[in-house]
Order: sequence, then structure tokens, then C-alpha cells
Amino acid sequence: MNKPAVEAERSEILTEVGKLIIPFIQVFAIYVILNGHLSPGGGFAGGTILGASMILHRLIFGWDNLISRLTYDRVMKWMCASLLIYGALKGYSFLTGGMHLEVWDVPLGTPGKLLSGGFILPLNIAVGIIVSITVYVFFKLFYEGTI
Amino acid sequence: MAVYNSYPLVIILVLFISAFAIPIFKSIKAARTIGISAAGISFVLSILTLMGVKENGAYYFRVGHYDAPWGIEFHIGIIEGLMGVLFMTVSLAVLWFSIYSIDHDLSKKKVPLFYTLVNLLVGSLLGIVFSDDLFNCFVFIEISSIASCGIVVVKDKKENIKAALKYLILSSLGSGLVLMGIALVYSLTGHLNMPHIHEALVSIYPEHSRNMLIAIGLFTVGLGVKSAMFPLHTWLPDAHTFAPASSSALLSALVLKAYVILYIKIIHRVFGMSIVGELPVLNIVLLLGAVGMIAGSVLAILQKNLKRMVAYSSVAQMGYVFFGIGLGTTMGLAAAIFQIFNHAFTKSALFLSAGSILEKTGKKNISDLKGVGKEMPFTMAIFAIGGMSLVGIPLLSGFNSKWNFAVAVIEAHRVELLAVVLISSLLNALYYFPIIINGYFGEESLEGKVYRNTERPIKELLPVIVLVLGVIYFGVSGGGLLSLIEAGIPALN
Amino acid sequence: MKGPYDMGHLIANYYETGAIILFGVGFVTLLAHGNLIKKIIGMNIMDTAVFLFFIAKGYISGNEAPIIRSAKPASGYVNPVPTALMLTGIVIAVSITAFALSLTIRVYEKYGTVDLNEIIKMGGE
Amino acid sequence: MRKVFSVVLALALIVILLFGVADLPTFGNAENPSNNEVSYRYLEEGVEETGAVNVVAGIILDYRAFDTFGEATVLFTALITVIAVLRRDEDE
Repeated sequence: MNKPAVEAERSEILTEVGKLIIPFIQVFAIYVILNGHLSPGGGFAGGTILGASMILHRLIFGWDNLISRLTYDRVMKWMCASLLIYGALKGYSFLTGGMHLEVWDVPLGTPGKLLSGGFILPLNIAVGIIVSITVYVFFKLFYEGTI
Repeated sequence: MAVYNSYPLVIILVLFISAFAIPIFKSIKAARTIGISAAGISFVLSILTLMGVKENGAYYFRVGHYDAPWGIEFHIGIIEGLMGVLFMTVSLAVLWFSIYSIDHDLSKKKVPLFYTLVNLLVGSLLGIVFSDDLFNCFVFIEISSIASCGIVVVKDKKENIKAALKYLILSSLGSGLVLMGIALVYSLTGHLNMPHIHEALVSIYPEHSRNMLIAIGLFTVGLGVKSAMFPLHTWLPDAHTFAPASSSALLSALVLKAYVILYIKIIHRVFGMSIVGELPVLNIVLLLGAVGMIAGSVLAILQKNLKRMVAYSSVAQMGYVFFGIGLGTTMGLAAAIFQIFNHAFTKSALFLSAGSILEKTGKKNISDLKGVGKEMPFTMAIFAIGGMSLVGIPLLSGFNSKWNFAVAVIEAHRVELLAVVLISSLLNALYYFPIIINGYFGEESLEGKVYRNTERPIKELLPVIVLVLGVIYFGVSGGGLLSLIEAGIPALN
Repeated sequence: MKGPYDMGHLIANYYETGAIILFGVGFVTLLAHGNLIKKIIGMNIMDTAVFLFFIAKGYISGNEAPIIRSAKPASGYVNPVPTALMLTGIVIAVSITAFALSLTIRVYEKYGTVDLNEIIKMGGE
Repeated sequence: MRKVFSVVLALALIVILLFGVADLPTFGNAENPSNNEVSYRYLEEGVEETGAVNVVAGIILDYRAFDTFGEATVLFTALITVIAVLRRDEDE
């Protein structure tokens, strides 16, 4: 991948603050995604935060070796894999539910614990990945015209 | 619960999941294989669904573990089954045609995206048709409006971008109005499931009739924009003219129809004729339909570009559908649904053959088409059959459709409306016959010209021939389809 | 009960009234301006108005957000359905906006203007 | 001309919709038709049936999961169309 045409000037303050802030944003995003079934938030909100942190990273640090790993192919693979997992999990539950089949289902667990809520936690993670990638790719395409 | 009950859901899942998988593979061949095999599987399943419904009657299918007011349900009757078969047949034929033609219009990297978008589009249209939940229908409406703008804009010309932008802005205006209508209905009833809304609306009818009128008006305008009801059709000619031939065929044959089906469901399943009959809505729809039938044809006569003329003819043909809905009788509705079939087959064949002419000869204006019948005899024959069907020549499906409208008008004791049907047919003849006659017999002006045979190989025309065979089949034995539709209408209520 | 044209009821329903006015503002912005960016902003205002209207349907005065922490009875929480629906609606609005903006970028590249009236005048055919 | 027309149209729309609002159930009232058995069951049995304390998450990912499936599809569709519109063809 060659460098994109748009490359803003680096600022010392931005770089230092970015180094400090971005890990916190990402941890918070992961917290929001993982706690979607326990508190306000979920895959969509958390995914947006994660995507925003990726955009911030791109803006502050430019085309460094971390962000340049997000090539078109890799991004598409993650996106499609998450969607396929989402479709498979939900399709299984739609079909078995609709046909009134008594088959294996994920145990619901104790309400209020992190590992509870059946499919909701994995679905939230899949949705989080989908949303964050979408937000990031939108930004990238609007800003540079490539991925 | 029989296995076939789950097929509608399986169709949508297969189409969507295959669409999710296509971008992983970069080669055109893989995208094509996945897209078309998913459509093929869905086609088989839709036929099995229709056979099951014909045997055992309409049924509800819950999506997930919860019953109707809590979860989302599908309602599959004969009409929905027929629409499933229609949508899958046309989209399979168009996909088959696109194998030979889409590379001509798109750059290599965009072909997989085209197949992704087509699968998403067809899946979401089937979702609109099957779903029995208003908000779920709204979600599918949005998927289909993005995907249908997408298949216009995959061809990277500046007219396409302009057309898609116009289409997107007007259709999101339409979906805003639809969402407002859903909000009004929800605040009156507290339900989103169609039969439950109907029950609640009937129980509060006389008190809140003002809000019901507003809500149904919002639905009419919102869905009218999307399905090109006459004064709201302004986006249609651009989008249908500049899109690649395969996209135009899908847009006019299927996309317009799904919104009409949703409108029929809103009138008959959500509000019910007992309420709608008291409100002045259907008369307005009838009037707009009648005006559209004539104005669409007049506008089509004025066009110079072939594809644009065919696009304006869609406005006129959609006018027939709204005319049938507006009559408010069972026969009128049956005629409207028959017209949906007629128009889907005929217009997709017309767009595909017009696209072939454009692709092979590069001529887009009607005046240049003299003698095309010599250069491309089969393509022109297909175009001629399609045009004659829309004019209403016997033994073609358009004739049966017009006959049904005439019967419906007489049954509804509104004989004066017969004039509208006749005038519209005459106007259709005015713009289709000159093209056909010039195409075959217009050679005088081109004396001394050596005709190059630019015909497509028959193999590439097979999908269009399949569509035309459908037109002829519904023309020769339209009674079977009509009685099937009439048998399915009671389940809509 | 209220009469059929009770305008005092508009004050009681101030949330919905505001949403409707906002809807009209968005509608004007969408129709009156030729500038595509303004059109998209109008589209967003319209969508937001509908979200506001819908969310207002779920509100029950004095009740709290539907996160079940204690053994409070169901009557102590607001109606969760409109919230859940509008979560979906917001994502849809974001997608449409992104698509419309991307088309606007391309239109600017190809035509050199973002004014729809000028573009239509230029359009040829 | 066009501006006057759209302002008149929007004013007409506002007036019509406000007539509707004047006839709607009162804002914030617990007796409204929207607070019916549907939301009651979500609140009463949602935790037991879906295992999620956050009822909204339970609705969007379990009761009405098909909507959310469609929502993810909308995002995917928008992504594909934006790529189709904006991505430059580098190697052609």
C-alpha cells in the first residue's frame, strides 16, 4: 500500500494527548459493547465509539504501521465474517424458533452477570465489529477516496 | 408445522447471507456463482412455498421464539407466494442476462458489488412482501431504497450519479412520511403487527378517524413516491434511463411492485376495507391512477430516447395498478395484481431488449432505430412482442390485463372509466407501434446501406426469451393466474 | 374528554407538537434549497423529528429507564418499544446520510457544483 | 416561486399533522394505548426470557431481532454502495 495523498502536519500536542486518550476510548468502547445487555449501550453505541477512536488514530498518527494494516481485503474479511457469524447465529435461532423446534439453545445464565443473555453477548460483539468497521471505512473513503 | 412454512425466511436468509459472503471473494466468477446459485435456490424454494400455500392455505410464521404482538411474524398467503415466485423468476432471468451484459457497463471491480446489491435488493423486496410487521417493513424499505440507488450508481457516469441522488432524496422523503405514518398508527394502537393494529383500529374507529385519515394519507404519499404514482414520479425517468440494462429491468419490474404490495397490505390488512371505504382515500388513488395512465403515456410519446420512453411507459402502467386498487372491489384488486405480473414480465423484457439494442448499436434515440429489425431481428422481435403486449394485442398478457380492468370497471358500475382504459391503450399504441414499424419496415430511408448483423447470440438472449414466453403464457391462459389471485385475496383481509 | 379541535391539547402534547414543527422545518429545508448539503441536512432534521415523535410515545411521566435492577413492578418503567425501534431508525438514517453525502462528493467532482438546480440545467438530455 | 411553494406545502403539512396531534392520546400518560400488553410483557418477563437486564437490548436482539438483522444489513448495504461510489479504481 502506498501512502495516501492527504497527509496532515503532525502536531506534538496532538500526538501526546492522542497517545494518552485513545487507549481509554478503546477500552471504554469494549466495555460498552460487552455490557450491552446489562446497561445502556450495546453493539451499535460501542461500535461507533470504537470507530471514532480509529478515526482519531488515523487523524493524529497519520499513516503509521498500525493503521496501514487495515487494508481493503482485511477490513472486508472482518466485516463479512462478522456478518456471516451474525447471520448464522440469528438464522439458527429464527428457524428453530419459527419451526417450534426444541433443540439446543445457549443457556441464559444469571441475569446481571457478564456471561448471560444467551446469544446477546456474541451478537453485540459481532455488531460492534460491523459498526466500527463501517464508521471507519466511511471516514476513510470520504477523506481519502481509498481504503 | 410443515417444513415449507419456513421457506420464506430461508429465502431471505439465503439471499442476505450470500450477499454477505460475496465481497470476500474478489473474482467476478465467484461472485457470479454465489449470487446466481443463491437466487436459484431461492427460486426453487419460492415455488415450493407457493405449492404448499395453494394446498393448505395461508399461514403465519413467527421469526424467532415469540408470537405475534411480541415478536415479528410473516404472513404467507397465495398472493405473497405468487409474488415470491414472480420476484425470483424475474430476478433470476435478469441475473442470467447480466452474465453477458454487465461487463459492458461496469468496471471490473464493481461487478461483484453489483451482484451483492442485487441479492440484497431482492431479499429486502421479498421481506417487504412477506413481513406482517409495519416497522419490519420499514427496515426492508430502507434496505431496498439504498440498494436500488446502488444498482443505478454502480455505472460510474455523471448522469447516473445525478439520477441516483435525485432518487435517493425523493425516496428518503417518502420513507420519512411512511415512518411518520407508522408513528401515528403506533400511538393510536400500541401495536406494529398488522392484524393486531387492525383489531385495535376497528375498536376505536369513529373517534380517531381524523388521525387514521392522516396516517393513510402519509402512507399513500410516502409509498406513492416510491412506486411512482403519477405526480410523484419525477425521479423515475432519470433513474431508469441511465442505469445499466439489468438494473433498469429490476427497478421497473420488481422495486416499484414491492411498495405497491405493501400499500395493498396497508389498505387491506392494517386499516381494512371497513375503515378505508368510509374515507375518501381510494377515490383519490383512483383519480391519480387514471390521470397517470393517460399522462404517463402522453409524456412517453414526447420522448426521443428509447429507454426514457420505456421508463415513462412504466408511469402509465403503474397508473393501471393504482387504478385497480382505487376501484376498491375484489375484481379491481385482482386486476391490479394481474397487472403487476403483466408489467413485471413485459417491462423487464422491454428494458433488456432496449438495453441490448443500445449496447450493440449504440443508438439511443428512437429516430435512429430505422431498420434495426434487420440488424437485430430477434431482439427487435422481443421488443415488438413486449410493446404489443402493453398496447393490448390479444393472446399477449397485456390484453388479458386490460380485459380484467374492463370487467372490474363494469362490475363496479363505473362504466365511464372504461374510456380511460381505452384512451390509454390507444396512446400506448401511438408510441410503441412507430418503433416496431420503423424497426422492421423503415429501410426506405437507408437505401444502399449494408446491414451488419449485430445480433446477440441466441444463447445470450435466452433469459429474455423466457420472460417473453411468460408474457405469451399469461396471454394465452391468463384465466388460471387470475383465478389463483382471486382465491388469494380473501386471505389478505 | 377533549373536543375534536381542542388546541389546548397541543400544549399538553408539547413534545409531539414540537416534533411536528421540526418535521415541517426539515421538509422546507429539503424542498426549498437547491444546495445538496442543505437538502441532506433537511432530510436529517426530518428524520430526527420523527424519532422525537416516536420516542415521545414511550414516555410515562415519573418512570425510569427500562433497565431492570430491582424488583420494581413493570409499571415503574417507561415503554421500551419506541426506544428499541428508534435505535434501528437512527442507524438507518446514518446509512442514508452517508450514502447521500458520498453521492454529493461525486457530483461535485463531476459537475463542479453542489446546486441541484444548476446540475439539472447542465444535465443535457 | 419554488421557495414559496415549498413553504406553503410544509405549512399545510404542519397544520394537518397538528390537527392529528390534537387528537392523540396525552403525552406521558400511563393509560395510553402504546403502553399495552406488549410493553408490559417485555418489562415483566424480558429478563427471564432473554437473560438481558437491559430490556432494550433484549428487544432489539431477541424479541424483534429480525429488525436488527435488517439494520445490520442496511449498514452493510450502505457500506457496499459507498464503496461503489467513492472507491477509485487504482489498477485500471
